Amino acid sequence: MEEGGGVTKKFLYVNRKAPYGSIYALESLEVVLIGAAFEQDVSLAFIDDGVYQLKKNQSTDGIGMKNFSPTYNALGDYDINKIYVDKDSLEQRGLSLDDLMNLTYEDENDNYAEKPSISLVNSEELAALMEQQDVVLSF
Amino acid sequence: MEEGGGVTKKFLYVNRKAPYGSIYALESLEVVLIGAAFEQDVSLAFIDDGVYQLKKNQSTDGIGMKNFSPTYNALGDYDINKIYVDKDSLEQRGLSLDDLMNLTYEDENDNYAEKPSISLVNSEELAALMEQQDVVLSF
Amino acid sequence: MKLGIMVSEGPYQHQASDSAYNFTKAALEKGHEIFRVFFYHDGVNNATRLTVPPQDDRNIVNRWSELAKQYDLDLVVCIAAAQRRGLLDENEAKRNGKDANNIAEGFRISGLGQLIEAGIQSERLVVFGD
Amino acid sequence: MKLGIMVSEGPYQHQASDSAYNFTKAALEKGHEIFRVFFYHDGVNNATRLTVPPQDDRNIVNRWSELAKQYDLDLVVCIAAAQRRGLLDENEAKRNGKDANNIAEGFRISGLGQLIEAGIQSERLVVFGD
Amino acid sequence: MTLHIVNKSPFETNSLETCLRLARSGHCVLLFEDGVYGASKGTRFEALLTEAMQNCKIHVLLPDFEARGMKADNLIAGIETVDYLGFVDLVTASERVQSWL
Amino acid sequence: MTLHIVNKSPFETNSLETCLRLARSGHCVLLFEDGVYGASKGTRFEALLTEAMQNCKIHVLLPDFEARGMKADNLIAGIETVDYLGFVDLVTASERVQSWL
Repeated sequence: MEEGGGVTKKFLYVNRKAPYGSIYALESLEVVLIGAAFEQDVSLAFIDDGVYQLKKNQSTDGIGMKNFSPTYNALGDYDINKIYVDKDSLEQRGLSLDDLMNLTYEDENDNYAEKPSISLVNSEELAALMEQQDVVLSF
Repeated sequence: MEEGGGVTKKFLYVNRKAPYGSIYALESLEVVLIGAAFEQDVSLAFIDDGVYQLKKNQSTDGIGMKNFSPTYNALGDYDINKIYVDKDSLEQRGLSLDDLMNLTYEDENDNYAEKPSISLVNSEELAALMEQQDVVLSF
Repeated sequence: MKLGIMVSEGPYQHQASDSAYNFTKAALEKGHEIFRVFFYHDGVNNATRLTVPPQDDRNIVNRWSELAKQYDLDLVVCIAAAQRRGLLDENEAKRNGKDANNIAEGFRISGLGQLIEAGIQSERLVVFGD
Repeated sequence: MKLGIMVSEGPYQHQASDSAYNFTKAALEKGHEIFRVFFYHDGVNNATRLTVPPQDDRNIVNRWSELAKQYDLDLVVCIAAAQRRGLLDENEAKRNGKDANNIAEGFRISGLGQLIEAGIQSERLVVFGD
Repeated sequence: MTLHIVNKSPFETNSLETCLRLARSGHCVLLFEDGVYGASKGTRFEALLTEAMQNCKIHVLLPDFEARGMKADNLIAGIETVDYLGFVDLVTASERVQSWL
Repeated sequence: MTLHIVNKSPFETNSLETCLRLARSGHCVLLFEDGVYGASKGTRFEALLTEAMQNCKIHVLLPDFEARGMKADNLIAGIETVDYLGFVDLVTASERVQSWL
């Protein structure tokens, strides 16, 4: 395991772009996966068109691009389970939690019970979350 | 003089991006200048943030980029004098014709009188103009 | 029908190149003629032979090169845009004192006039960008 | 103060690289330390030595190389992003069977872990992109 | 007839709005890439699209719509789907193509 | 205190609006690159900025503002100008920097 010299910081990945139209969503996910080895305190926020990254049933056969959405399911295995979705953004797009992939993790402090990784947050909650961070990486 | 095999088509260059934040404005202008040698029927439209390309008093010393706005003044010498600015876009931005560079051309059919190249157009006029084109190049 | 294509963004970062490729391929399959594909702005980066995309992803550059070979396509890279961004063929490298070039098979570097010509000669011109 | 910089767009197409450069230079002039400049996404294209910008324009790549030399800056290009986009150094070219490389002086290619490390080691991280 | 092609999400940029302001009666609009989000039911842009359909024909590129996790039954009623071959047909059936980047 | 940096024109994308929705009282906002258009007087975003200034301090990067043909007297009252050195000071004075791309 790599590490960062014993320091633990709060990292927030802010995702505001839709998938496929540009590569930011995919390459953001690549940072998150690599970053998992550093054992930092990681949160992901999905805001604006970023919420579309978590839409279920993505199927890219027709456009010849790789469907990377299954990778979000692996985040729980990397101990990345704080995934915050902006409720306003979701509602503006006519979506609800049911339209998103069901991302979960196994809680090792609770007998490995399977728990949801996604939390819907309102503006105030999201703003408060952002204010707790040490490092904000925007994509 | 280069030419296009005797064919004359109506070319519309559509500019919707602000200058400096991205290169589209500058590289669009480069196409227009090269294209002038082909003696086509050329019009330029400035819509949305594209109207900012024509803002006067641009001064780029502080950002270390080349100020290419004086080049718009040369368009008249290339017989490019049909420059259409979307009135709605201008007004939304709190701007008027006075805020734009004073682009002119010499009318060879009127004793080389100096005439304004910019026309303010409303949505209906702009839509009608677009519908007359053979080729629309978007930047 | 004779069609012209302009591609304004580089590979992978934006979908523009993918869309242009899928459109071009579909047009060719339907029997249309592609007069030219013109790569402008960051679009010139589609023409580098130095990409090494992941094994499980599409190879955007090779795909263009292969389509060009199969259909004898004219893939033109704008010289001015290419110089700014570091895309060179052997001649351009020599002319500018550079020790390497990076253009891929099937692409050629030429002037902006080739875009205007595509507008004149094609019955429809379609722009793919960001 | 120790600062980290991330650059997400290539040279010329977007202002991100210009802004990052002007910011980095100002920070250095004020006596701050730049822990690392990390080039990600199309930002990797800032590291090509093959650009030939017009004489009357800035040379974005050289500017970074010179700043790196003057201040002993660590300019890191993400390997995964670079492979997709055709930015290689000599080792990478060899490893991937490519006949040329295009990296400019003062840049080095490394992994995404270098970005995380920049986040950990820097007191502030600033992202420049589109 | 003009074919307008829109590749931007209406939530992110103003391209679709300007396109619809300047499209004339009888024109066609194709939503593709991130532009397809404008075609989905229940968003705050549904009213804008529904109104536009009184004058224009709206199409969506199905491969892009499906890539983004949506199916034909997520479409606003009246929007037609095309694949890339259909995209080509729209282009050849029009007099000019205007791209709203 | 968070420094929010916004490089997009509010006319083109929704970045400034989302930024202002999520910025908290006492935060700083820096408008730069095409984001500087949000700082100019008389646009349809002036009211949004004026309201935001009740809680946040708004700055504009003057070199970017001047590049785009505007001067300090085109600024909405209350917006402060900085140069790149001032940008650096804003960064070091904040606890974190959030970029709204």
